[in-house]
Amino acid sequence: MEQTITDQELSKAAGKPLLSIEDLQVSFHTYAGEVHAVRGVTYSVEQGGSLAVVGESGCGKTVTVQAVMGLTPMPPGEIKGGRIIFDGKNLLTLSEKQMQSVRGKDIGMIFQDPMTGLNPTMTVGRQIAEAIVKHQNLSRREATERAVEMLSLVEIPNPGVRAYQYPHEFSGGMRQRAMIAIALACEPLLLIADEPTTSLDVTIQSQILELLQSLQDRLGMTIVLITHNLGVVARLSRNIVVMYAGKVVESGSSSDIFYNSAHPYTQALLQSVPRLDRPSRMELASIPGTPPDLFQPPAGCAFAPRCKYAMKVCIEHDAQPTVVGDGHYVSCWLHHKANPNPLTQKLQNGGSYQ
Amino acid sequence: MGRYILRRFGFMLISLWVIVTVSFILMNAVPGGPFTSVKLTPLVEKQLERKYGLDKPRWQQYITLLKNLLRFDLGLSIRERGRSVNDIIKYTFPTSAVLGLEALTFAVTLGLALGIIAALYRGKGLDYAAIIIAVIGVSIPNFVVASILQYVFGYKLNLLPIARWESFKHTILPAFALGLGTLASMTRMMRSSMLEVLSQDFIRTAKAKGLTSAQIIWRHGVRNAILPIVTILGPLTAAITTGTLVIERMFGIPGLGKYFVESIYNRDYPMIMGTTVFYSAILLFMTFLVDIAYGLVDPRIRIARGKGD
Amino acid sequence: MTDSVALQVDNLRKYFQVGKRQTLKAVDDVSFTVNKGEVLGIVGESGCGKTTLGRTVARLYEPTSGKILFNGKDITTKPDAELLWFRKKLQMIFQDPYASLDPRMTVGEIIAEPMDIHNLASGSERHEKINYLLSIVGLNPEHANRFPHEFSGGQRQRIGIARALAVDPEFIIADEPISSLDVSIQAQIVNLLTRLQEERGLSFMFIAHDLSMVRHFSHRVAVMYLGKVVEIAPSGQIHASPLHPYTKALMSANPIPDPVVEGSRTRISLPGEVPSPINPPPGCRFAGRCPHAHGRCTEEDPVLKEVEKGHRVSCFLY
Amino acid sequence: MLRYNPKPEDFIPLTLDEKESDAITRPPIGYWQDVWMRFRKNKLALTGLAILAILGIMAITGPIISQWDYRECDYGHFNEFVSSSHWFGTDYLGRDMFTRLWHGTRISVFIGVTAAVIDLVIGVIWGGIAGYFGGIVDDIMMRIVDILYGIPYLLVVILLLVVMEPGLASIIIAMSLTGWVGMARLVRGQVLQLKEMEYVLAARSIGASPRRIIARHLIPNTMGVVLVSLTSSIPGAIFGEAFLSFIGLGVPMPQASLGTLANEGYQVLRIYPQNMIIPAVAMSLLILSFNFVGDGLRDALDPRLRQ
Amino acid sequence: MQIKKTAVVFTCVLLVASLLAGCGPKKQSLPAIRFLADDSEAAKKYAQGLQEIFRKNLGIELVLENVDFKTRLQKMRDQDFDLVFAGWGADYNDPMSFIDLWVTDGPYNDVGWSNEEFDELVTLAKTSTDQQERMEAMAKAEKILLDEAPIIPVYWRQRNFAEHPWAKGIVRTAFAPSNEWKWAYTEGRPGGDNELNLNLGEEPPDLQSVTCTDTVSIDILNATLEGLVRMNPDGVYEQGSGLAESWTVSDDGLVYTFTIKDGLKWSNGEPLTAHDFEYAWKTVVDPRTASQYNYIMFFVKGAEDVANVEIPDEEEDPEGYKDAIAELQEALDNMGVQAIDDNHLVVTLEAPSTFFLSLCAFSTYYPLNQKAHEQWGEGYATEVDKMLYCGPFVIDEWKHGSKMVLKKNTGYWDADNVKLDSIHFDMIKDINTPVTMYEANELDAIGVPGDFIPKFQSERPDEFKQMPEAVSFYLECNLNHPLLKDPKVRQALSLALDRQEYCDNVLRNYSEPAYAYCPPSMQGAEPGEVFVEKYLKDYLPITGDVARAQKLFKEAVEALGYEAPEPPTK
Repeated sequence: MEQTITDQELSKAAGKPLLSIEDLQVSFHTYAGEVHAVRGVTYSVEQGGSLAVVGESGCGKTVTVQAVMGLTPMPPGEIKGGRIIFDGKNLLTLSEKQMQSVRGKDIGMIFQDPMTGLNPTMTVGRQIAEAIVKHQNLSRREATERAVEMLSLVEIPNPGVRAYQYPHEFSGGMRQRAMIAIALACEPLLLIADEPTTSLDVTIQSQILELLQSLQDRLGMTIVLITHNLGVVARLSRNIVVMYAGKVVESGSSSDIFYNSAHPYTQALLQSVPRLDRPSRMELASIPGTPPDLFQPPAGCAFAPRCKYAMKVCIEHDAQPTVVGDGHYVSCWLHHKANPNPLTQKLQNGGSYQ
Repeated sequence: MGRYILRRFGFMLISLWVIVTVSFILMNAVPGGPFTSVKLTPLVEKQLERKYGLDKPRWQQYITLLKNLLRFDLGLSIRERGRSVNDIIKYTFPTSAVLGLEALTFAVTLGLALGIIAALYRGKGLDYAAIIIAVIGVSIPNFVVASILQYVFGYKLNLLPIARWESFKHTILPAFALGLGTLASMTRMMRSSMLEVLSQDFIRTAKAKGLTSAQIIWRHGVRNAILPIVTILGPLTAAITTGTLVIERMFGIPGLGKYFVESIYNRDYPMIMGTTVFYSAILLFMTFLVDIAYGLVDPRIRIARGKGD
Repeated sequence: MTDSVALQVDNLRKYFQVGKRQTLKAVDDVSFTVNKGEVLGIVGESGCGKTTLGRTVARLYEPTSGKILFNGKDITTKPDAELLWFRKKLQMIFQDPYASLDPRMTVGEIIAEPMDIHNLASGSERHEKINYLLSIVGLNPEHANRFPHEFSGGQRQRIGIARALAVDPEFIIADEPISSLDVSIQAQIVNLLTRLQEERGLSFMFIAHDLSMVRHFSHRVAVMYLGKVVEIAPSGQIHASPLHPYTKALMSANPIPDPVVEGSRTRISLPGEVPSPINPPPGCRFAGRCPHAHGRCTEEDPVLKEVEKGHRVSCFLY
Repeated sequence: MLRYNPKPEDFIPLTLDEKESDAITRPPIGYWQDVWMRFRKNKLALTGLAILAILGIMAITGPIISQWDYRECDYGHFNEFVSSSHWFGTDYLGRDMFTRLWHGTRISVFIGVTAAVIDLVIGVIWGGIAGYFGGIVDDIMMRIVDILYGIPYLLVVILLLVVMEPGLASIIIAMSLTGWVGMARLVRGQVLQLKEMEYVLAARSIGASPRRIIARHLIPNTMGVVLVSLTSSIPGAIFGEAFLSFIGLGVPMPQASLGTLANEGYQVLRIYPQNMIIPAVAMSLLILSFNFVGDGLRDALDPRLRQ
Repeated sequence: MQIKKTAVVFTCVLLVASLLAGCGPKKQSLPAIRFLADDSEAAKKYAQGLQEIFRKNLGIELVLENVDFKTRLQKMRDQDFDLVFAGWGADYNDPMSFIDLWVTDGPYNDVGWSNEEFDELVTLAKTSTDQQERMEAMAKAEKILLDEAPIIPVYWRQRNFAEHPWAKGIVRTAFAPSNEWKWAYTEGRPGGDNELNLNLGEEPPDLQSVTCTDTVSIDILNATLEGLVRMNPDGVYEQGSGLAESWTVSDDGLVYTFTIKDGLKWSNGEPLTAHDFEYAWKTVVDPRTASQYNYIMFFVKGAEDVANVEIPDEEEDPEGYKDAIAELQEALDNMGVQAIDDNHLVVTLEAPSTFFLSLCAFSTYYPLNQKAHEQWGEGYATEVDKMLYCGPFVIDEWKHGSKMVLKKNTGYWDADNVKLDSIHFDMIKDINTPVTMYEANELDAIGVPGDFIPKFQSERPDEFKQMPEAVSFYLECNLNHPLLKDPKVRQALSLALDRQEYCDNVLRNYSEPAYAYCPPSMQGAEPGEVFVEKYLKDYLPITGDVARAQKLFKEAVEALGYEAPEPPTK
């Protein structure tokens, strides 16, 4: 039996998907040439599920979800291939007008920087109401009332007053709450949170994560969380996709990834985080070097130059997704059936410490 | 706010004083005087100087000037006998202002529209078209534009009056000629401002809400993009409404503009002073107004926040 | 005071005047020492004054009051011209790897600049030193002719470190050197700093908002809140027995990449956000968000007092 | 999807040298090279540069290749249309317009560039000092700038031109006297911003003197913005000179600038339109291309567009 | 890097090139001659034409300085020039209006020239009552002037204008007022008959007759006021042509007695009497009026004495002021103008004058209503309703700086002969706009700017006309200049200037080459006689003789110790 699998199988494997991305390829045209930002990404998330996409900056995780939302700046961006199936429709084939009724209504999105993500010259209430007026056919007044409700839903104190204030009168954490309120204003089926806590302080991050968690519990929403912070992922998500250099290198459930990770990159990532519950000043498992420049993507595995297990084949040929467990896939030659020295070292990360 | 306004007024007064002083010194350094003419006997010259107080020592003239300015008395024009500078400004400024405001309205509305279009179609044909219109607008001297307009619309097509200042029809060509340069710079500024705003994060937020491009541009783009342009509106309004020599001369418009230049040639000291003070005061006041207005338009200015860590 | 103390800061204050009547108390009465070869971590959320503290200690800002002794010498009010020796001994590493390197200079020029200023090397010696420094931080000598924008964030930060090492300093103030880097790169940089610190016996002030990184790298940790140090303790203790409610909250907010641990933790959630450091209210700065606040906290300012050996905290609970 | 079936020898671990984990694959690009690459992408800007080059070459060679001197009157050939002996026709006094046009271009560009450069030098120094030292120095210097800004520019220029002996130098001085204000504001703003950049702090922290910081870090980094401003203030100065020509304060006769030529042509616009159109087109092209180049540079220097 | 380099190289090359161009070839040996001229577009062209002619013919480079009008006058006053291009227009129709400028220490003698014989001849011409003798003296004086050449006549100006065929009867004269509209009428005008659209060019600066000096204002005053006499369309001053019905002259030619017409009224209905003339004339010379044209009144006996009374500041010197006022009053009382009753005005002259009647038609001699003048004070004649009219027209509408509309004055004594109902004036200073408006029939007549002459000649030959003006243009030489101090150098300059060539090739506006100083519109002993033709005919007309000029110049310059420049060969 062939161990590797097709994209369709890969994306449908996770049950009934609400969103499935198949072999998405996105490039950016710069004066220096074409930057292959996303090089055949495939993942999916089922209805009511929560998926985290983890990876370092520039790995294409944001570009992927921007393509889902139809927010890829074109030019210089170009979607070179693949499909994005959401709720049975291929979003890439929709017209701009059809996309407008998907955005905000069926899919909501939160962005990284709440400081710049809100229009400075419009009251927060209006910015929330705008989406409601657009998608739910309510009057301005009803929409404003709804906006106040949304503000109270995201636990902003005094929402009736706050709705009439401008973003600069909000603190960072409150702005991110307001952003969440905007994203949730029309009760979307899917919420994409693109690094929602990266620019916030830890105590505020904790508040926002708590809010997201409770919202998910209460509303039963599907969430795609984009982050580079493994701690955040550990707290929020049931499924995890690890991306590197425009590709998915490993995907699986939270416990697959945290306790059973198969890709050397995932392993290194987990080990490189110092933990308050571990002794200090011991050498962290760092990854040498820097991620490749996607201006000239490597022929083989993009991680190979930094991988301590790199083999000859890794430089020349890219690995295909391989099943290593139930719903747990990894793209690494180490796990190829022909590898005479399979990776035996299991990373003991979460469960077995101390 | 009250203190702020008071401080600004104080500064405006100091500025005006400096401007008056500089102009006074320069004006007196210019060779010849108001009565220098081909046929003038020394005796009459002396009498004329006495009449306008120019026989006094310079410092006395300067003190008198300041005193009169404090009473808003700009004195009598020497060139136009018997008319006070106050009267001339009162009479000519409204004309210049009407023409200027018309030109400004036309330039700002059309300029902003072109700028927005250019920004939206960045790198496409429409963008190039708008840029080219804009750059041509700032590249052709307005006397060229004006004479072409006169020839084509006035003489050849006989659609609009060639010159004179009587009805609205008479204002169209001069307003267009006057506004073209402003239109062009408005277009360019709006384009770059719009591009800047369109690259901001909150535009992406708006897109993610599912708003149409038109809604994004109007509600989120234009309002923010206009902000930096508001700041130059002050000086611009001051400049364009106090008249322009070239257009007024070509269309025979009784505006204030020609006095700015001609008073110097006539050595009409009170008029030089009057136009300078008037123009500077308007400029300072407009800048002040715009600063106040800016605060109203941009909610961020209302609360100044300290920068911490 | 002993020879082993590299840096001593007494009652340091740095206020900024904002507007007519408002004072931003960025650093307010902070005292600590850093021993030779010791790493002192400064941790706190944005706006707590940690960056200002670092820059004031490095004499990039004029202190409002207080005293800074470096190697026993008072440098608090010395003019720039008399500080050249100090600038050679103390170096800084900055937060933003994109903003801290002059975009118009090549990497070689950037690294050589401190050597040029302090007349340390010239000609081929200078060239060799550049190559040596690049190799220390894991970069190629051929990178010397490239411009900063061609490098990734981690590489840039390594260039920044190379620049700091160019004058063989004794003391380094690292101001959030890793906060804008990716996780794997953070580890790289921290490993590099740890290695350098151990090899060269450097003293460090390591400023960051990530408590786990600070704790990992530092011997002692000072926790700052709104311009004040609220707790200072050896890094082991700060984890094992944090005292100040704020430290506790900070610890609990720090997510751990382990779903099981995360799922079973009880978290102390702080209400609200860090208030503005402009004209702060009297009393304990943390009182507004503190779950244990009582009447006294809003009236009186707690002082930093030693609760255990080497563990000081400023809170009325102790 | 093509799949590769690895052979056993593929699974040999690599040595460290084979990995090159820190390799930079892009070719090395200097700052200005990078700017140039992006500038090159802008067709309008390239066109502008090309036109500027052509005008520049013509301004230098035009008067040389012509058989006429710029002030030589060819009696009997007045206000002539283009002909084989006068390629661009003649003016009122029978002078060769081809020669005068390029002579005028030379003078106009000279005035434009010199005035802009003077503005730049004063502006950079003034704005740089105000911005770098800040505090009361900045306050006083910027108040002076504000006051100058309130002075009616035209009035001062005309007054000065009447006071001073007529000549190129007077025109340039008069125009620069208030012209540098904008540049000073711009540079000050830049310096204020740059001063807080970490690399400036870094330079201070390694003991760099203020002189070194200003010369090595601040000024080179303001150059981009300054250059853009320069390319837009050159057309401003050329235009200013043209306006002065219109009110009779242009370059001394029999020299010509594009402004005086256009103004002379304007007098006969209705009869000999070529006499105005040719210099007006040359002036428009000149200003147009400076503007295009300026816009192109602005885009090319925009850090947000960098990769 | 490339772009930076390109920019730097480009700039440097331009800088160097421009500097080189600015230097040009220069003769170091010869002292520079600065050539001062006006800065109007026309003046610039004309000056460059001269500059080029001297460069071509003598090889000297005049350093041209185009300055504004008042600066030029000031520089002339300060003798801050080497060579200046100046012009003079006659105040009255007598060669003396030109000749007496150049007497030793005369107020307009900017060149510092002094010649005893010349001075004597001028004095003779001023005091003699014999016209023949006067003319001969002046002719002799002019010959001295031309020989010594402190000034070098260049051209006599012509006036070029165009009028549509329907515009008739506009009288144009060589002296102010230059336009007379009283007899104008129209036939078949497209916009309707009996009105005219004209361009005034600018706002009339001063419509108060006693102080007014500029031609624009004088033209308007001539239409709205009237003096004792008015020039007829054929150029003569007849009895009864103005407000005076008739006059008698005493035998010695010194006392004129004017009889004012009966029933004359100001536009406000007040009667117009001889007192209005007395008041006006005395106001003109009253120092407190500070009228620049007061010297035109100096032909009246005692007028100059009035004007010479120095009045100190009232506040600073109250005593002196009081004395001066008393002195002034006495002088005024003694002035030779007196209204003996409402209808009779007696005028006594300083010396007999052949042209006194023409002065009586001039605006400075117009009547002024004392009541109205005192009522409106400084504001007199600044608005339509702040002045009184007694001429063929009244001002109906006056939008300052924009337009002025004259309406026929129905109360005018000769209203029957005034055909026009209204004249509409624009005030457009631009050159091209009025031409376009003329072509669009929006203006009925315009002055034709020099550049437009060929166009009008070819397109509208019947509408284009010209006439001489009493204006002479000449070069003044600063006699302190190391070269120009030598009369030979000045003569060489004069000889090198081929005036015909200059008029044909540079001016091209029908101006006449000036073979003498006084323009031909100056009359001789009798009306119709041309002074220049009659009295200077035997004198060799000065004209271009380049070869002689070069020789003379070379000799003179070398004698002064300088190296003579080589004229360009091409």
